[in-house]
Amino acid sequence: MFDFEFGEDLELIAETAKSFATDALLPKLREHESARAVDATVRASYAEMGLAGLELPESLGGADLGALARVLVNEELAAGDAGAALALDPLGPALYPLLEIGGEDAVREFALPLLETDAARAIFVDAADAELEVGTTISGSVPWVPSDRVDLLVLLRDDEAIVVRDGIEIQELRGSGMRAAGASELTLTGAPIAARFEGRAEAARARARARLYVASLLVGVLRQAADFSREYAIEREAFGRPIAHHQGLTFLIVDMLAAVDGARVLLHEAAWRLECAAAGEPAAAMAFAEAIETSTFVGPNAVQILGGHGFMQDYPVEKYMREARALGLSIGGLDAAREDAWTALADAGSHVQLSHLEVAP
Amino acid sequence: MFDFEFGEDLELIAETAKSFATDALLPKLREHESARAVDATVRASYAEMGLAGLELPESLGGADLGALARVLVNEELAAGDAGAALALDPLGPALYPLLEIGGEDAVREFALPLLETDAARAIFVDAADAELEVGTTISGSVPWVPSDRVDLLVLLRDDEAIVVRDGIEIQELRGSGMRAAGASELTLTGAPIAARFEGRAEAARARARARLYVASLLVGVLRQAADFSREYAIEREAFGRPIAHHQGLTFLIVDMLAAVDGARVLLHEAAWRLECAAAGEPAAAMAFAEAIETSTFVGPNAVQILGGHGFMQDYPVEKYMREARALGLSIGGLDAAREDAWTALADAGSHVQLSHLEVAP
Amino acid sequence: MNFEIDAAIQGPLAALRERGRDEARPIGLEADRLGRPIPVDDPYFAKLVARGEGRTRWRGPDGERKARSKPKSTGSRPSRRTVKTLLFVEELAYWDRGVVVANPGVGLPEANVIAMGTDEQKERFLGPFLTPDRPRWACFAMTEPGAGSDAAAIQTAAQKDGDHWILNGAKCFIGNATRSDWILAQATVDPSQGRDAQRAFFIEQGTPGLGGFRIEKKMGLKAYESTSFTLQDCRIPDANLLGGEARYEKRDGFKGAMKAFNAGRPIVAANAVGIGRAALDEALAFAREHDRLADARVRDRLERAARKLKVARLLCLKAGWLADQEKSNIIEASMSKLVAAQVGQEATSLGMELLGTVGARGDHLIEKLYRDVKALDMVEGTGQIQRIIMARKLVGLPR
Amino acid sequence: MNFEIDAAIQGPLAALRERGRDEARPIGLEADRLGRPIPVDDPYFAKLVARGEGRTRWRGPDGERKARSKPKSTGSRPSRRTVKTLLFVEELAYWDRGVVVANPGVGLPEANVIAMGTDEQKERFLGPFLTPDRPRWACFAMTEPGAGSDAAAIQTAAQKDGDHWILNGAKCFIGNATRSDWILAQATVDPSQGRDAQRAFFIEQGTPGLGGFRIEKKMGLKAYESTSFTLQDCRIPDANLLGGEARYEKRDGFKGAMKAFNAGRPIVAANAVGIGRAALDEALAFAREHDRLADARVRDRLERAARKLKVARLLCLKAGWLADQEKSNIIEASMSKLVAAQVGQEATSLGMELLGTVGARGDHLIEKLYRDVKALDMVEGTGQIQRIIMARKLVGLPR
Repeated sequence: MFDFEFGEDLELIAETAKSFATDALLPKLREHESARAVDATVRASYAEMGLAGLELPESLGGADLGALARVLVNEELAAGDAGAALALDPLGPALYPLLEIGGEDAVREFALPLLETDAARAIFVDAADAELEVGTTISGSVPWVPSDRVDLLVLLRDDEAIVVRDGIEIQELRGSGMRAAGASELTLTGAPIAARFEGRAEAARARARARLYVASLLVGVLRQAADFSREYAIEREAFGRPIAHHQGLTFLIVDMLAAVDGARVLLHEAAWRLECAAAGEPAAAMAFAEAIETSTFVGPNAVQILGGHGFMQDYPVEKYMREARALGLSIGGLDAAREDAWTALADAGSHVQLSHLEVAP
Repeated sequence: MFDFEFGEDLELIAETAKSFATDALLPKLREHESARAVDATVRASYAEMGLAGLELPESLGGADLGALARVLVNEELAAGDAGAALALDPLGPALYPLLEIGGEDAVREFALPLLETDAARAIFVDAADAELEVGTTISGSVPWVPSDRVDLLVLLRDDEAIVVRDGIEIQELRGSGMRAAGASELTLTGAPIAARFEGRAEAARARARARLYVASLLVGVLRQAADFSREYAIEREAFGRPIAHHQGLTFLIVDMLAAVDGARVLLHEAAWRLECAAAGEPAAAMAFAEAIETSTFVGPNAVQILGGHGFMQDYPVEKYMREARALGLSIGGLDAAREDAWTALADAGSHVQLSHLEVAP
Repeated sequence: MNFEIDAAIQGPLAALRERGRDEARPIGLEADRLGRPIPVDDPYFAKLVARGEGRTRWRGPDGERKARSKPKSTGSRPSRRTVKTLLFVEELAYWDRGVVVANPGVGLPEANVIAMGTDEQKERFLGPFLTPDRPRWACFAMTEPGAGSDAAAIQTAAQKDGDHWILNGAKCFIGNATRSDWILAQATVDPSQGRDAQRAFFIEQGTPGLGGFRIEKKMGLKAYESTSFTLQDCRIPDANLLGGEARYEKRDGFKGAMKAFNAGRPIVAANAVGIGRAALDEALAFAREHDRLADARVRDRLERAARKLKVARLLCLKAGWLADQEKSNIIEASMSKLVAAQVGQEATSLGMELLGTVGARGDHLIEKLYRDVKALDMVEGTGQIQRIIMARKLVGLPR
Repeated sequence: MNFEIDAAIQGPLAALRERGRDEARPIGLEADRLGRPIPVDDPYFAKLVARGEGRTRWRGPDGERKARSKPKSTGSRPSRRTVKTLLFVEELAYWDRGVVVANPGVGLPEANVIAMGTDEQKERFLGPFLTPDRPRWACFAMTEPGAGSDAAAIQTAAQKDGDHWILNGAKCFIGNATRSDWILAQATVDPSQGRDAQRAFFIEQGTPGLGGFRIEKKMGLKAYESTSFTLQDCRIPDANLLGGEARYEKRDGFKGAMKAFNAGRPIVAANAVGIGRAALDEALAFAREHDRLADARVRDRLERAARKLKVARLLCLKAGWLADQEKSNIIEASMSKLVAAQVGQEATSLGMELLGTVGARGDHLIEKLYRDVKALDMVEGTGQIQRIIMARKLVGLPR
């Protein structure tokens, strides 16, 4: 029966991630952004937390914590700096196709070595985001990945995952956000396929987990954007009182916070579902869609609340606005997420008395 | 060059329609609604205004005023009562397929006789709103027309207009709005075709005029809904001042008025374009789409501003909310309008420096 | 973390579903079509009472009080009472919100009377609802024509006169008022004193001065009567002051009303979600029947309605879960109400858009739901009021 | 009623289009890429000046004043000056809003100086802009770190000291400040007196006490410099008080600033429409190149952006047309600004959505426009302020 508490273990992990984000990431936000990398000492202190193996099975030396833990950690890290969150995670969503389709052996072969390599990055690419021709080798381009290096590329298609290690040319980009993680265009010219794992249902599950990964970063950014602008509006006075107390702005702030809470609860439910129940895939797609829609409302309005100051890089909200928008563009973006979310309804029975919102299936 | 004034003639006609709406329609709003008809004295005083032939060519004894006049008159009448506006117009949008595709002869044969018949109603049906099979006769049903009688049915298809006079079975409905005009389902069983006029471009133009006809009723309702709730909010006090001065509500009211003004200016531009310039068809589709989208914002919020009172039939806003929604459902509704509006963009050149918003083509 | 509905609740939910489909929805549609409340003597009400519905939660003067025992004091794991209630309410509203309000029973004032009433008052006013001999109603009368959202501004005057009170004023939007055995009416001993000066009085049907009943014509939710009435020099004995004067001397006056407001917000939210879900299911069925599911615009409309309803539902259940945990849910309760009323409205509006001219006929369930759902953005405080309540906590908005 | 653009304007518009495409856009993109304002000595500026741009509208001490003659007084048909300006501004913004602001010229303060300046001030401060020998700038400094929307709350103090004024305070978000020959700065002789106590002063570059220049890092519009600076015991001669003291004794003080605000709103709106149109055209081109036009969702996105931009454009032109008719345009000017800033933002956001990960690269024009356009919901009053201005007229909101 319903329980909205995460439980002590997860709360503790989230708390740890939050402290790290607040103490180590937030203060160096702009520094990491312009360096296109996370400072070595910060990297070291992150490594100590042992979050890299968060979702790895115990048999592979991981903590075997699932989607809920990842979602909570990502949300907290991204509230500090979404770019740094990406930069610090050597595997990122690239883990999912390996684990879900390839299984433990695939993870052992391709992912584990990266955990031993300093600043290594496995890169997840959804086929919807790339223009690649797949034959015995792969050619084509990936317009953007949030990284300046690619130790491993995992391409997720509708029914398979393809692993590429060599033959990837990297062209640096400025990136519209998450610059702490870097930004590049990838060009593959006859790149050899290191491995290929097939499975349609498994691919859908991997995509769902990738969506939750990105959605949780997005929700973290949005939560932080809403909170930052709320606090600013309480501090800042105009016409004789805090701007947050002018009802026009009050309502906007409240609506933003409600929108973020709505996106969050959908995210948490989807993570729970993916981990513990059925129909996690459409739930994850829905959570991603909701986070994206929320981002177009919350991102620009966080800037708006700060007025002219919001437009300046002295404050972080302009960064939140950019990154909230950019995070919603991958894995096929809003349209693909809505299409996948739709399947939950399409598959529902034709009897109208069956609720298609049944919380339990 | 730009001129946002309607000119003296049109202003005078609009003023006349406004006075009639305010003096004759508004006070009998509920009376006409429950009678499913407009009171005979009101009908008589409307007839005196001579608006029935507003758009008829002079050669047919009409005033030969075009789309702008119709739009202004409809807006004013609908601000009084959209249902009555429909009930009072014997031809309604059924005139357009006759005039645009059939030409003056068609109007003479089918439309003019209705002007001589008390309370006659020609009914326009867009093929998108009906389930009809057309062969040598017509069979099928039209789920809803805003009338309790059908003296003439004009069916508009993509490339032709079909006129039906006989073989129409009428089943009264409650109607979700515009009850002063009636509400019925039509069933045609091998109904004979009285005439058939072909022409694709002409059909598109007829549809555009029909869209403006309905859009102007819709804008009239929305303008009235916004104004009524604004005035209520100025009168009504809560927490020590007019509710309109609580900024949360102030902003809502202002946004509603801005939305209505936006829909209006698009409507007027489309009417001008249809009458005097090129590309009137997509402009009319766009104006209808904007009016529909505005209706989903303004209709329910007009009720909202009145709080519990808004839900009661002591005030007219619940009627506005119902009718604003119902008026946006015909001629294929929002989706068909957006699709047709889109063609203006689709046809634009591929050179990005050409603005697809050029006010003049 | 868990989002599952217990198997133990699935049974009762299924029963509600069956009765909703077979009884509530047809009766609600009929009342809507006829444009009048379900008559007092409708056999439907008698049937409900005959099978044990319409009874009070109060357990009687000698009854056990299990229902009111607090989970913490018994050391058991937290209750899920509110969560369950919300699920039931949602299911009931799915079939017909108006019929639910029309159903016999103590209704709105019940919580207040149980919490604040004297033993004598409970016995006198709730007693007849223990095993009612016939359909019986009661109602709570707060709203006034001049004070909607501003609960502190009510004007109905209560003047002490010996061992009686004299009530004068007017009430509106009061559910089931003409058919109620008694009306619990909020009045003030001093309008300038705001909430602290407010008192609630039991006014028995037939009390001289209680009159001017007018059943209001509504846009939707026609199955139950919303009524306005007046109080003209209406003499009420001391014994009918809810809780007795002693309670008010401790400045507890307004809390009765405020408590009802607080408990009610997630319930209103659940109602809005239920109506929205009904619209969604109908819209999906319509789209499927009419082969519209290949259209991306139709899919998007359905997906959006489903997603927003899911958000509202989860926010609503979270607010209820917090209440069950005995944690403050002020923000969450208002948030769920704010969001649910909006998305319920939006779901019905999207449904109308999908129906096209079928929606304009006025005989499709979605069209009724479109009219019904709007009320839920008004009752228990408009969306505007909910934002103010939240803002007090979230940005320290002064009262 | 007429919505046609005169043939007479098509020519100049085409010329702007050509220069925008060939010059402004590439320079704007470069500045954005490099993340710095266009340098003062960029040959682009010299080229503009060489071909006669960057000159003042003021006609010189002996010049004819045609530009300022009022249509009514000459009996001719109404002017279309504002409408034309809006069309030009929109076209310029289409290519690059930031570059337009960076361009040499008197810029923002020009209208104020022409309207309120003494003959001596015009000659001294506008004279060098008649036929400038090199790129010259001036700027208007109103905004302060502590007072954004609340123009009445500015704190920069002006204290009379013999035949001088002593200025102390801080300004921010001031365009072109470091490269300006002079800054027209708004200050107050008494912060408690609000707008009536405000004065504008010419501060010449190099005046002791004018310093602490800091070029601000912005999210977008990087082609021009936004600068903060401080005034520390900055001594300004009486002769540099805009209009001279006599004018302020008639309580005309703040009107200078207010006039600029009013005239500016439809212009800001036109800027937002121009940026939105650029995003729309780019998005359409992208969708066409990538064969996305068969997707209803893509079509809807483009249609919606186009429609909303058209609404904003017409509202904006209507506000300008009213001004040309010498009719009040307070509501319309604010409405156009409110709507245009929103729909411009929305158009760029929809464009980003359509681009997918191409938008995340940070090198696509639409991504730049997404960052650029947000500023337009801030300058000349946020959307919130526009609503308040409108509400004063529409619902009698007290000041």
